[in-house]
Amino acid sequence: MSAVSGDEARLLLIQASYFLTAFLFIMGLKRMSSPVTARSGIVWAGAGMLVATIFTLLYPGMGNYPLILGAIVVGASFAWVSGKRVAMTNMPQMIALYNGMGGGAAAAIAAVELYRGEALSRTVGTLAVVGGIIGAVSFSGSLIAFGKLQGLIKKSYRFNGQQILNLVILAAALFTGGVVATGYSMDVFHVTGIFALALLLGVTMTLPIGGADMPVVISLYNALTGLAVAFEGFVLGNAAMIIAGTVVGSAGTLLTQLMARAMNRSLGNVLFSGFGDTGGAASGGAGVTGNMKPIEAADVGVMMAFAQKVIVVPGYGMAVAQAQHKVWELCQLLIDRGVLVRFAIHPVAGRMPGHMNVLLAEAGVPYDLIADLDEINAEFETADVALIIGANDVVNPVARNDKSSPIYGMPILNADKAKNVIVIKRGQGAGFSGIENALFYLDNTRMLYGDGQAAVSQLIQAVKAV
Amino acid sequence: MSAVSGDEARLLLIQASYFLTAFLFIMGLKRMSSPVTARSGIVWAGAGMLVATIFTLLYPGMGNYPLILGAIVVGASFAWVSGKRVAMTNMPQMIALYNGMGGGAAAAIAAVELYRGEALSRTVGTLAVVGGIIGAVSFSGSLIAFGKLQGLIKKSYRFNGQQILNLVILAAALFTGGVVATGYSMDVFHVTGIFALALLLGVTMTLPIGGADMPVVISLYNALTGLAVAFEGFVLGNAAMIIAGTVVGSAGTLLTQLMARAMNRSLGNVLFSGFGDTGGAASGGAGVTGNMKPIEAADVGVMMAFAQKVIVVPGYGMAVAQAQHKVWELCQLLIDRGVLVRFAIHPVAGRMPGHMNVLLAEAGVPYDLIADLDEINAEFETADVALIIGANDVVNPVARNDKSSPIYGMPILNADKAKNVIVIKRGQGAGFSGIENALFYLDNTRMLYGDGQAAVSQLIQAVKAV
Amino acid sequence: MTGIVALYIFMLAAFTGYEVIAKVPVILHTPLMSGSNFVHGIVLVGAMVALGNATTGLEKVIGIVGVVLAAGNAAGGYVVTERMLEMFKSSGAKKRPGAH
Amino acid sequence: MTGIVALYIFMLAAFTGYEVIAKVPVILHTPLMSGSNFVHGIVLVGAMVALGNATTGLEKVIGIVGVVLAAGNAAGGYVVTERMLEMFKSSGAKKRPGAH
Ligand SMILES: NC(=O)c1ccc[n+]([C@@H]2O[C@H](COP(=O)([O-])OP(=O)(O)OC[C@H]3O[C@@H](n4cnc5c(N)ncnc54)[C@H](OP(=O)(O)O)[C@@H]3O)[C@@H](O)[C@H]2O)c1
Ligand SMILES: NC(=O)c1ccc[n+]([C@@H]2O[C@H](COP(=O)([O-])OP(=O)(O)OC[C@H]3O[C@@H](n4cnc5c(N)ncnc54)[C@H](OP(=O)(O)O)[C@@H]3O)[C@@H](O)[C@H]2O)c1
Repeated sequence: MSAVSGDEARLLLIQASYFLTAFLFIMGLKRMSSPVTARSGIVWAGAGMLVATIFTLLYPGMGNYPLILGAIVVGASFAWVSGKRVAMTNMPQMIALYNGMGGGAAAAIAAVELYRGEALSRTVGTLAVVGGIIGAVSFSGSLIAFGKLQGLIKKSYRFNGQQILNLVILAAALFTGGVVATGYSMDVFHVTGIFALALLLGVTMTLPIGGADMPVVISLYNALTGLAVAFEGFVLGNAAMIIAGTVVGSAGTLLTQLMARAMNRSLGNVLFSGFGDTGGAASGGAGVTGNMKPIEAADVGVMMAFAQKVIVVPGYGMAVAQAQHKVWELCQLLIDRGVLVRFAIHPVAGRMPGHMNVLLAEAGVPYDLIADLDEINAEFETADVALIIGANDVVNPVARNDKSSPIYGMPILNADKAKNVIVIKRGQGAGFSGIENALFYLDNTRMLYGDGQAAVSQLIQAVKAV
Repeated sequence: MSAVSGDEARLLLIQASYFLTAFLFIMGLKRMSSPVTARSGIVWAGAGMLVATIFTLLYPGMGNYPLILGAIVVGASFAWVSGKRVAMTNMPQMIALYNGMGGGAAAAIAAVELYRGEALSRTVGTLAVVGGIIGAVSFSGSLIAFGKLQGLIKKSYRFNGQQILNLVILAAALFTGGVVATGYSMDVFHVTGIFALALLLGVTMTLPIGGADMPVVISLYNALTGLAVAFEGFVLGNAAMIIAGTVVGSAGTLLTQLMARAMNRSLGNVLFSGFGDTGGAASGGAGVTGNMKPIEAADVGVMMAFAQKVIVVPGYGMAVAQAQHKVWELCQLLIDRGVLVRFAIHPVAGRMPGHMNVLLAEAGVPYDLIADLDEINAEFETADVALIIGANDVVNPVARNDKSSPIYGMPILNADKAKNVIVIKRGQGAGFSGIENALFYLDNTRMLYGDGQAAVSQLIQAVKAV
Repeated sequence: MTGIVALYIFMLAAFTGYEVIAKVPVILHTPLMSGSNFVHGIVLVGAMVALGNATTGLEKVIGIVGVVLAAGNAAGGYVVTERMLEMFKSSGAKKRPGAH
Repeated sequence: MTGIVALYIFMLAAFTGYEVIAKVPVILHTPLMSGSNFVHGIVLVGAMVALGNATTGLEKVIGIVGVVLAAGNAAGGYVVTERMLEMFKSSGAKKRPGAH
């Protein structure tokens, strides 16, 4: 009797710990969605994870403890070390990698349940199969996304009828899943078939998508992994998994939409067209006339030192040059001289949403100096200098007026409205979309050629010399 | 067998309908929290209520249908008619009344369960008792709030040790409830005692609170009723009640805090001090010098017709005079002349939160002309005319600088910063807080005496005559 | 419904309610208070069940009182909220020159 | 957990997730994606149970793979999120004259 009631007490304790975990997760996400509390949010969520992991070890009747602990140590230490080491610019692919691992784990749970071959109730069987498919798709899809962003997969494979192929694979996976879930046949062949097809689907879905759209795709797979975890939570009767998975599934779906909207794309577009690679410098050029006028760092230094208001527009080039610290040093000099300095951030500047914010924050720029597109666009007219550092597409005025341009319709930063525009870049290199930038040819624009970090260092000297 | 499975099918149907109801309620509240979709929100929620009510009639084993339908007709038609008839200015007390009825209904459910005298499980008994107490407090408290706002109860009864008395009553109610919930005794005496004590508590808690704080108190009782409904939902195993009640309980708690904050008060202050009646014209006057300078409607008409920007500040007096339609007519004339017109709304202008917005909306003022305190305060400096119609406390500059004033620290509209300030009021009447208003004595202020509606009509003629 | 599941539902519903309200502008405070007041009118279904299962006279009387009050909560809450929100019709169509 | 209760939990959790994110500023999109990525690392507890109850060799192997992957999701998600959010330290203290 004491054994039974001991088991019950343990189960109760586990349930209570899962309740706490669910609460901590939600509070953590809440905190993460405001800049002021964001830092503490991940700590709350982390505490929740710790609680759940420890109490799960108490499950009555469980064995294989050495395997469990060993596997945790292996997985966690690999991820911990790689996560600590990765450069900020490579964050998106690491997120993709870890997300794929989660999807794979959900698929593994489904696989264990299904390979066991015990008859599951029809509902549970269906949930296990669907969760398993979603998890496997997210696994292989995320790995492809990782490979693309990491530069391991260079080309985007695309051919006619690709969508039809995907549909066929999906149908085959669902059909095989149906055979298993209805209990018609649970043999190894069918079960393996489900996962093989799902893994294949993740690959064929993701290969055609261009690098530009990868952040959105990663976010989508993040939501899918959440859903898969929720489904497997139902299978295991595990409330923490159900709630955490569903919350992530729903939050992730919204986040995916928000990201796509920030890039002025629809989700359907991202998944089924493939903008990120259509580029090539071919399409641009129309209507762009005049020539680029270079300027010396010393002149720019004087101009900025006596300006009333300077708006800095950072872009991908700043990230490449790792110039954010120098940029902030320059801005501090200007601020000390009484110049009003603002940073204008385009939502898709750089290569991931929030990329610029992360870099500027890293350099210690207070986030009240940082304004996003809607806030700052009206202010360019009153700015004496717009200082553009390694940004290109996000300040390209053709997006406003050239209907034939591939970036037509994307909201851009109105840097061309400033009295003087200074552009720092290395040469004639195009931006991500590969088209010409009309801004560089305007009368009020001057080009300061050079690597981002070197050019800004020169500016610092120039301002100091004033 | 067919009877049993018929019952099961019905129960399933009822559960599905409750699920739909919960979904519609949440979606309705979501829509109600944005001005654009607000109107449709109540329709969604209403549809949910209808669905749940109809399907509840299908419960197997239920009787007394004539009584049920008769009671619904009586209650609903009384409320429907009174709700349709009530004037906009009397809305707060009607909300209090209907809210109290909900609390009473929750208490009635608890009473039926408890008077039945069947042994309840300890958890269920406790939930029934606590829900019953909360419901009864909300019932009698809301009725007192209704009486106060309706003018049926004029005085605020207050004496030393009131809080201690309330605590004693609460303790007695909880003790009696404990006796019942633990199953120690469920006789009529004890059960009746719980409700009698709770009803008394609602009265003694609410009587000392001043009229100014009533909107906050009503909101609090609204949250409490939600909680009571959720608890009785647990008792009945009714998921729709649990979810709707909890959602309202939590949303209402936040709303109460938001309201209190908009009035620059803490909830503790509202419940335990009683600012709304401390007033009396005694405290004011300090530092207010000079005299009030009257002006003629014709002069104001000219001034406004040739202004670039006019900011209208409505207050309680506009509500009393029902002048909102005339005000909008005047503003339309000005807009047609090219004058930039904005309405500046203080969060506690009038006698309920959003009072002015409701009135202006009633008159058809587009809500993009309406700005709240934070948005508009910087704009007064650029306004040629600030037209104050029946507002007093919300534009009183002593709140900014006179530490001894009872309204010191309340954020106010900076109407005194406008080039010209025109104040429409009937005479020397003080505002809600009963103190002098330094604004009326400023050099740039002119008084246009008269009833709100009449004065604005004169202004309309004057503008037309320009 | 087991205790722990009830707790989960309670927690999630509380979060939902809180978050839904968290963004509401001041001008909607009163209509929203009224709207949520309407929502707890769902107590009507509980009162109906209580009255429907009532057997003794006392139970019936209390049950009737409960249903009358609950129906009043629901109907009154609806009418008042609807009247208030009726006034927040979108002004997009009739935007006037003074608008910005 | 009965079906309908599971549905309720599913609905409420979905609302909660949606509403929590609904207000997030663009600058937090990536950290938040990473944070929610961490949260579904809770799949670890499921993988632990699966491995803990595994008996055949195949089950054990898949179970081990599951736990390794899940632990990677959890640990990696935490580190990466933490590193990104680390940079959003409040700037209130070091507000500079250029701020408005
Ligand atoms: N944020 C996202 O989530 C995301 C994801 C994927 C794709 N995208 C896309 O990426 C683009 C972002 O626009 P953007 O304006 O930030 O960048 P961009 O259009 O890619 O332009 C970057 C510019 O920086 C210059 N540059 C490169 N390295 C530099 C260095 N070391 N020093 C100085 N300059 C350097 C390049 O010119 P030189 O070669 O002449 O120096 C180039 O013109 C958009 O098209 C967006 O759609 C965004
Ligand atoms: N909004 C809420 O939730 C709420 C709730 C309760 C209390 N309060 C309190 O109410 C006050 C609201 O401030 P408020 O500035 O709106 O109003 P107020 O300070 O109460 O002043 C109203 C003014 O309107 C004038 N008036 C009255 N009837 C008029 C008529 N028919 N025509 C023209 N003028 C008329 C009165 O002066 P004459 O008599 O000289 O005409 C009075 O000075 C605040 O103190 C607030 O704390 C607010």
